Amino acid sequence: MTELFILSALGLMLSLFLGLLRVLHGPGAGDRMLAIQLIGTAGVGILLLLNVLLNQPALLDVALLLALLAAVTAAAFTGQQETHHD
Amino acid sequence: MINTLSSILILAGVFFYLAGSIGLLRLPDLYSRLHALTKADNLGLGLLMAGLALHSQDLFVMLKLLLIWLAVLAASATSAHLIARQARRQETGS
Amino acid sequence: MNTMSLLVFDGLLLLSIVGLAWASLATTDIRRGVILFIAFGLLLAVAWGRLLAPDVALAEAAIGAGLSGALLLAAVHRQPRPLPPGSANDSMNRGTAAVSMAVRWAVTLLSAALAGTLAWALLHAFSSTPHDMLPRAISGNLAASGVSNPVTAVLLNFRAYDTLLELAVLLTAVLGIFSLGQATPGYRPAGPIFDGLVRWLVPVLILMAGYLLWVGAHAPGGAFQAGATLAAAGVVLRLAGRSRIGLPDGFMLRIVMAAGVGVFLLVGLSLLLLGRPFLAYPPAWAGALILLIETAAMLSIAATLLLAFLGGQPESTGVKAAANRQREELPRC
Amino acid sequence: MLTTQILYALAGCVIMALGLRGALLHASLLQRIVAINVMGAGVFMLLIAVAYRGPGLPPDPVPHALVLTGIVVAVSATALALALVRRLHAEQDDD
Repeated sequence: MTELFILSALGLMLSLFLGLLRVLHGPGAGDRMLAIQLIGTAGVGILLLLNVLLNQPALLDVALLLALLAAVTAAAFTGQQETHHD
Repeated sequence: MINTLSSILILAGVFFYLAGSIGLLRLPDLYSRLHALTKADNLGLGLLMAGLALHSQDLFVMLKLLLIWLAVLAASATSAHLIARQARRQETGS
Repeated sequence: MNTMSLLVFDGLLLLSIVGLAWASLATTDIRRGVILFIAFGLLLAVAWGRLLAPDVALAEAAIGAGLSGALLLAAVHRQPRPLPPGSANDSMNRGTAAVSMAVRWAVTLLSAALAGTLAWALLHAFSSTPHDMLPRAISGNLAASGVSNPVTAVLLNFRAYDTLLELAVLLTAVLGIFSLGQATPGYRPAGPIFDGLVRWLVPVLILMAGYLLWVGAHAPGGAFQAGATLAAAGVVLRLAGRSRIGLPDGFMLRIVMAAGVGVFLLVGLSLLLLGRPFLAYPPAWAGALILLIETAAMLSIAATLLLAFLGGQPESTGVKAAANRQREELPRC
Repeated sequence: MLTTQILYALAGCVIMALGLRGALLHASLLQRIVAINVMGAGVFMLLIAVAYRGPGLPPDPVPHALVLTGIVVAVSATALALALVRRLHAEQDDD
């Protein structure tokens, strides 16, 4: 089983790496943000595998926190602040 | 038996992840990428979760995994919507 | 096979992290730089998990994903539209032409030399006998600390002085931000889809903060992670365009801001009165005292981080008088 | 000597140097702030790598505590710096 987990983590890392290429290339900011979304989901998956692999149950909490906050970046990216006094 | 099933689920999950990122790289425009990606990574994470839940056989862990998956589903649907709306807005130039 | 695959994993992770650090600084398009920096933060959380530092990974996840990204993106939006590269009269880029090629090379060499020296010193330290005096002292005294999570024991007991001063630093930073003017304007109300997410996300984040505070005594978690999570809940509310984001008004806000430092000091001084050294808890009470301090610290940290995200004094009752006074002094702010 | 520890520590040094170079060379204040954060992350990685003692052993908690508070302080300092930049722009607009 251990081998399977390591190989899967490696597979997800590869997926994350491919997503990074899209972050670097863009071309638009929307494409970059979309790729950030993929990186976040892949990061969650990697943390879940590391949680079993390294026997660190707390990494489940880290994955949960990342999952809960996954939409914050997109919201901050698209959200518009009111323009008043200046 | 359970180990085999869990391994198959995990590997299938990894496959969908990879398919999603290849789609992200190869597909021609933002909207088709959006479509492919949200499906692929949600399915990938879902299968991975199912495999890990089977492997753990701990009810508390399973519940946490389920919560993580639901959170990612909701977040990715919301972000995809926000990003698409923003892109559309910029195209129409308003 | 296993070690080899794990090595490849580490290599790929580090390549991505270093590559992102480079790429986020190599560009002059600040928006691109900030997005790359956010990806960098996500990968750091994975790296901390890989290096068996889940306490740090929790803080990185809450702050990297919830706070600093939103903070920087808001600053980018406020930025005047980027001028095409090469235009010199942009006030932000006024220095570009002045930095000559020679200076560039000198700075690059200097940075490389510094990194090289540091790396050399580290390799030297790693190859000598491992230093495990401190970790051993900690695990030896953990039973008397009142908690079983060693990181919490260090933060709230063995090095409680540091944490007290840390909280004072946070308070000072927010007072500095307050002195610079009013909060940035709020966000426009979000559409129904994001609003629907916010409706259940905020309660779940608050629960999560409570869980992290409680679990911190015996597993990764604690006041810093809980406070950052609570602050992230406020950030979510603000991004959704809500006018009330969970911060109390006026005087109450000041109390919450100072609660962490205040309770910490009160506990320390009470111990002095009882004839013990400052912040040296009696072992039987340590667990309860730590939880008390951590609860106050969590609230203070959450309020401070949220105020930091606001970027100035909130326009609420009580504080408003001070804000008005300031507006009179600074007519255009 | 642990390969993992060395790898991450060296990466920390490189990240720190990249951040330092960016902080010194960038003309844009916002990018300098990002650069200082990158530099901090390099130092954090160095500390966490030093704390790592192999897969079977619990890591040293002291650097972890340092980094944990460091992350929170770094984000507050970033917010203070951003507020300063905003004020600076407001003053420049007044001129």
